[in-house]
Amino acid sequence: MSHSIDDVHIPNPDFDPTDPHATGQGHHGHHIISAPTLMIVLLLLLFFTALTVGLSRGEVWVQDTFDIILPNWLNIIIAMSISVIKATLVGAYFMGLRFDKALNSIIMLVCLAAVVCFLFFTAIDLGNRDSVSAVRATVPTPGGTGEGLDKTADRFSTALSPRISTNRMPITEFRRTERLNELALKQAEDHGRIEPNDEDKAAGEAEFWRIYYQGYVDKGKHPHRHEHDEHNYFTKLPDHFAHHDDDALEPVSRPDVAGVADSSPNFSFRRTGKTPGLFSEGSEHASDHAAPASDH
Amino acid sequence: MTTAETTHDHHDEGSYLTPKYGVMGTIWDWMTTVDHKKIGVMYLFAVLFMFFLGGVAALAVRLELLEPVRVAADGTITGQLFGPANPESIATGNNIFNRLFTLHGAIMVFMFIIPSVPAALGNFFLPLMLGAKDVAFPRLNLFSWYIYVVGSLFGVFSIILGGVDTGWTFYTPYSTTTDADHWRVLLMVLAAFVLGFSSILTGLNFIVTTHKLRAPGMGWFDMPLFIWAIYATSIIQVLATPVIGITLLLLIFERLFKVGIFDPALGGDPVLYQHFFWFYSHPVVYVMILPGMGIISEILSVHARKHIFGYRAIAFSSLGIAAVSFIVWGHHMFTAMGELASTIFSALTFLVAIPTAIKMFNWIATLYKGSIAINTPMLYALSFLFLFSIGGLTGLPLGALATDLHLHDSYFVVAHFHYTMMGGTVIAFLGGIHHWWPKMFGRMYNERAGMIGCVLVFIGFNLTFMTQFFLGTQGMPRRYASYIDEFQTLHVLSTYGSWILLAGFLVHLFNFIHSLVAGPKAPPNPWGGLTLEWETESPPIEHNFHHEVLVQHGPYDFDTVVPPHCDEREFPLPETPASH
Amino acid sequence: MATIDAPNPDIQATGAQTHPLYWKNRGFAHHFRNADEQFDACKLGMWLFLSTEILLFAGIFCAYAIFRMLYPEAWAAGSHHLDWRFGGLNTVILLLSSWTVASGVRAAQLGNNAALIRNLVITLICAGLFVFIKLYFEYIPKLSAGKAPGTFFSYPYAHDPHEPLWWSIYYIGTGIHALHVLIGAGLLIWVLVRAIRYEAYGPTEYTMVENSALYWHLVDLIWIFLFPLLYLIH
Amino acid sequence: MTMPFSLPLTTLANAVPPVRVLPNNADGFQEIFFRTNGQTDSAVWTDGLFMLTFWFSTFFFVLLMGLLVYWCIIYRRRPGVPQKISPSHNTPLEILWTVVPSSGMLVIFFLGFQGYMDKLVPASGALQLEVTGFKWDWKVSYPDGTQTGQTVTLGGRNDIKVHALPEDTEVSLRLLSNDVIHAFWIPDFRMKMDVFPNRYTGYGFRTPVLGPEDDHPEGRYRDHWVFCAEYCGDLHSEMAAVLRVMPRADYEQWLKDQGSSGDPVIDGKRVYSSMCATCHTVNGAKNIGPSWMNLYGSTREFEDGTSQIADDNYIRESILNPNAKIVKGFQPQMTSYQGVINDTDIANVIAYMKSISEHVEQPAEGEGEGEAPASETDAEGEG
Repeated sequence: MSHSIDDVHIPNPDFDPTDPHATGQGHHGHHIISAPTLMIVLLLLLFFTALTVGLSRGEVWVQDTFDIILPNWLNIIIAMSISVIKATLVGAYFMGLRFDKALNSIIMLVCLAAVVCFLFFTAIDLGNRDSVSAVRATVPTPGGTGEGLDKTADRFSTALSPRISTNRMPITEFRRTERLNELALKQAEDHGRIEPNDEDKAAGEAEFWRIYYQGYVDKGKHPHRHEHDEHNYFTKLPDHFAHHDDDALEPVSRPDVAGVADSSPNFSFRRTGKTPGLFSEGSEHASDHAAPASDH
Repeated sequence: MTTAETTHDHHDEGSYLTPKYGVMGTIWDWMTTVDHKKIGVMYLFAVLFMFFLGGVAALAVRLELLEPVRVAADGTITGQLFGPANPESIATGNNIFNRLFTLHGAIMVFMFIIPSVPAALGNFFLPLMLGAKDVAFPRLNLFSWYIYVVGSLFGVFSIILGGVDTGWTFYTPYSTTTDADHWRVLLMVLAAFVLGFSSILTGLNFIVTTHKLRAPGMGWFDMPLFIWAIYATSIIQVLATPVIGITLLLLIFERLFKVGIFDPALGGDPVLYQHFFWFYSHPVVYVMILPGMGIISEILSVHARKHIFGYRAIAFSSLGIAAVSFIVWGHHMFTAMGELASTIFSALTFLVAIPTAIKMFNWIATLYKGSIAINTPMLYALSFLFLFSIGGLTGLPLGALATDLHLHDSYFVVAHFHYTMMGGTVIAFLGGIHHWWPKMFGRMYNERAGMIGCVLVFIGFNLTFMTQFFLGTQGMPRRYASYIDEFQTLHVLSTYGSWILLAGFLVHLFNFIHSLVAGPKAPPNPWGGLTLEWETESPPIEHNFHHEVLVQHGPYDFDTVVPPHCDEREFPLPETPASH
Repeated sequence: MATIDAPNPDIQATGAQTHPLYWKNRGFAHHFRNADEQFDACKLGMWLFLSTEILLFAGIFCAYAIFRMLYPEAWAAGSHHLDWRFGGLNTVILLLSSWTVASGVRAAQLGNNAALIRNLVITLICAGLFVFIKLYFEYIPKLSAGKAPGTFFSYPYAHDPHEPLWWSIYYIGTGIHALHVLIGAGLLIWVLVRAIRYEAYGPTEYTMVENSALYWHLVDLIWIFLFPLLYLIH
Repeated sequence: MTMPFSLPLTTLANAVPPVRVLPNNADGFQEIFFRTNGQTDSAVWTDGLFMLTFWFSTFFFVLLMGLLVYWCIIYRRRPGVPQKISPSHNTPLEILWTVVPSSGMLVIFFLGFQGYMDKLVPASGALQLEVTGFKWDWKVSYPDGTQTGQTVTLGGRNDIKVHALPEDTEVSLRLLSNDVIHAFWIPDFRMKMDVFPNRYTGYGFRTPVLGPEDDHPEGRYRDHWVFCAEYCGDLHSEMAAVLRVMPRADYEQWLKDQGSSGDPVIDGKRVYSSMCATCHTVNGAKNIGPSWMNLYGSTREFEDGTSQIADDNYIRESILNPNAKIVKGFQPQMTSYQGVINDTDIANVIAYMKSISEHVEQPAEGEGEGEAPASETDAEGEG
């Protein structure tokens, strides 16, 4: 080896071939987590799982029993705090971060910081749009324009989704219309008619709402209305439903859509928020955006 | 004592370029190699090929813009070049133009500039500069090269199938509805998705290598600044690239299944796509520029034979840029976001300017009292300082809200990011290639030809893109196939500039080929560098170093150390004794 | 100067064996100085990889949070269609499997190959159960009822016009998570095969077990957040 | 969509009274950059901020490049001249060159923020225009429901649609897109905003006061270009329009002229130029969509092999549900015009199509409708 300054050929006195980076740890033994620790952590995790489920069900129970609507954020904060505790337990013990080099924990923290930035700044934009100018502050059509769904060309296409033409309706509205037509047709068939008349349509719609509120009926409860419900759907129910008539609440079978039982046995009435848009004629708003829509 | 004495006991080890097993065997050896140097060289040729493809598209775009075409009967230049299906239709000409600029953008961003410096030069020099024998995971390294090739093939196939007209940003809902009857948009998105994995694995590899494989004696602040830059880059690659992964995955779902997350037809939000996209793509512009900055730090200090000014400031500003890059992505969307978010992002955007300015000042101060050799790498470094400061300073009106609302999506933006991406990264990349060419291939290039090429590139670049600043402020929107008459003069100048640029690149190409074929043999340390890669042979031996490396001086101690393999008479120490 | 004349033990000792892959004969790769350094490097690499996985899921969590903020009614309506009992059962299954994997790492560290195999088998059974419940009790009935993402949505009794978006997030989130369960199971199967065939793991050589286990725990971590977000929060 | 809290941005923007940052004169560098003055108050503000930033940048650029060139010359490597010892860092200096530019940037940010709020929030009681972007044109609706059909040849382009505005008036734009994202850019007003499907955006400005230089032979007006700045597909670069600022009386008259003429053919032709001319020609040439010349009454052959005679119902369907039947050789590119066009206008369009088809017997006089569309500028009698 040639060097211009020969007297630098001094082996570094601190250099230890078995510990080249002078970490001072040498052949450190790997930490073995004891079996009881693992067991305790598992039990803790199961306990927290039960707790978070229990609190969530408890909230439903409080509401059912006392008609107290707990604020939405309570649910979120409790569930997420418990999740964070559980995640910390898994990370610290099962994944061994507690006994590991600090660097690995730092990596996780930096990664979580990036996640927080991502969530936080995106939420700032989408949650706070158009707050200074009334001109911009409305949404033309709840549920979407339906515009891109007009795909009826029967040609080779990469889209694997069903080719439907919703006629600029939101998809939920489109599907509901489909179902209402189906039910009206069925009523007409039952009455020996080919084309459904108004009576069939009304009966079909009544049938529709009966199925719609099946979940409430299955729980053996009256549908609750409270101040959060802007749209009074219950006036759309057949009369005996709307009047809390216990006799009329005969048990009905679960909705049998497409021949398969509904997969949601815990269907309960919705407790929070309002439900706009179900009959708000979204497609007409879309064409009529010239009028200042400011009812939100 | 002399450089001739470099061969000794371990001469059985040949250079990494020495073919060993016959022609087929050598090819097989290269295809299955886990040697970071060979992988680096393979990356180098792959990205240069992609640069060629993207460059051809750019020239075609500039050619089309030579004249403002406005009526169907005119036909368009690209239409005449590529033979439009319906010559009478104005839309066909525009469509070809749209495919060309998308091609240019997608190839240059995903397949050229992101892997250019980190994957090619980084792969070659990161372990060498650290004094390591290889990167931490050599097989993973080869695997990421293959992922890169597969991703690029997807992209090339999508071009062969007819190209994509989404723009490289794939903004929804345009990208989810255009070319609805064809797979090529999916292929291009998939290409970007796959290339992301290559990027992630490379970054991961470099971080672990930097942490674990530094030569004994090399502390964090003994690392060359190129390593710091690559390290910061790798952090961004690891943290940001997964987000583009999920974004492009959602885009694929959107096209295939119409899931609606980014689709207003189903109540989704197209601006959410932009947030997802720019959360990756803004940090990634620092993936593009940071390694270039690293190269500049190396070139300036070696060719000015000068301790870099403010080593720690430059090192920390690399990390600072990496950190800040994650909270400023919104400045790509001032015309799309809400007011509060725009204001916050605008304020944060100016934070990025601070570490960049620090680097700039430090580089200039490095020249003070240096011994400045004017050669090709140094010319490129000086060009970088000139062009990149224009690129950086024109970022200011784009970061300020009131001016951005005018300049957004105009030619001003086009010029701005070409000044940073091309005037920054590509210029630094070219400088780096010249700087390390003797080390990589063991042969010198022709200095005169290199300098002529550099001057041509500098002039051509400025003519091409300086004009576009004025086009932008006067109201020329980007991605326009045709324009109103008033803009023609500037467009013509810009197109002429692109031809000069082409001439400059051709000079370099021939210079490189000549060097490979008939260049004089390079000494191990032609520039008198002090970083570890100059201590081994040119080209390096297969295991990088003959001996276990022990670091005993910093990478820029030109005041106290005569460079390895160099003659003391040619590289004299300063007259005044060093006072440490 | 920067080099010392300490001869490179690799080249001297092994002579012809200069190919980088000869680590198999030595216990660690040629560019590491000892097995510990290699173990640390592999683990560091794995943690970096896990952080990329977290950021991948961050995209889904972000979309969830944004749409939850924009359309709370749709999210409330959507979560009522999920059964907390299936979700809770799957949570318990994943937690159990996490525990068995952690015990498996412990077994490998102690050199107890039989215990390692036992733990891995239980883990794999849990993985199978998880995917089975997901598919058979959740996906199939819901899809048949028309509760599907985007344009596939054909359930006529939606409470809110944005419900298809909820289903999009639900299927993409749980689907990509299920994909990770399968990948993790694949890794564990590989570990299991090597453990059965070669008894490949012991106190000094268990990097593969450790890293596969880390991956599996990550899958568990993601589910710990997905479960309450999808099933419990209304 | 609004968070429970929202920072009082407008208050913040007005916390420091806005100051004019540079005098408003388009000479020197400002002329090189912009050619003309900004045409609204907020545009003048923008120009001022731009020039302030420009001089700020120029100062540092010249300083740095000057040092670079100077040092490269005096410290160039010369044989026999040994290098010099020099400092490797200087903390006070480094702090200085960090803090000074940073404070400059703080000022630039705040001025930019003030100008932004000024542009974004329209004055109350402003003239509100509804702008709908679609592939590839703008539809502008005036408060009384009037839509524009006048076109001119300008800047070397035919068929540029003209939208009139009264001078010296507060205007507020509400923007909505029918298909993909567009952006409504008025370079002279230094303002643009993205236009989204299913989401309103918008901004406001005060139109300029006309001067003596605005007297043209055909009237008194000043034209301002509108460009689409967000890439939107094949004819993205053709998606231009002109805002024509004119005296209020002329504006009222112009608005009146845009109403129905009583003749369905003329009205149909106006609808054609305002909504259809981007993709359909009337001279037989093929564009994005089929030409209308001789279309009515002809037999249309479709991609799926079927065919049909183009009658009223077919045309109505093609407008409202364009992708139901795709004519052979064309792409399903057109978006539905349901909600964009009303029934009267559809009838007018059909009348116009009849008038340019040889499959329909033309009235005896024949209004010479077959001529090229380029001469269409005369239709509205300028201004």
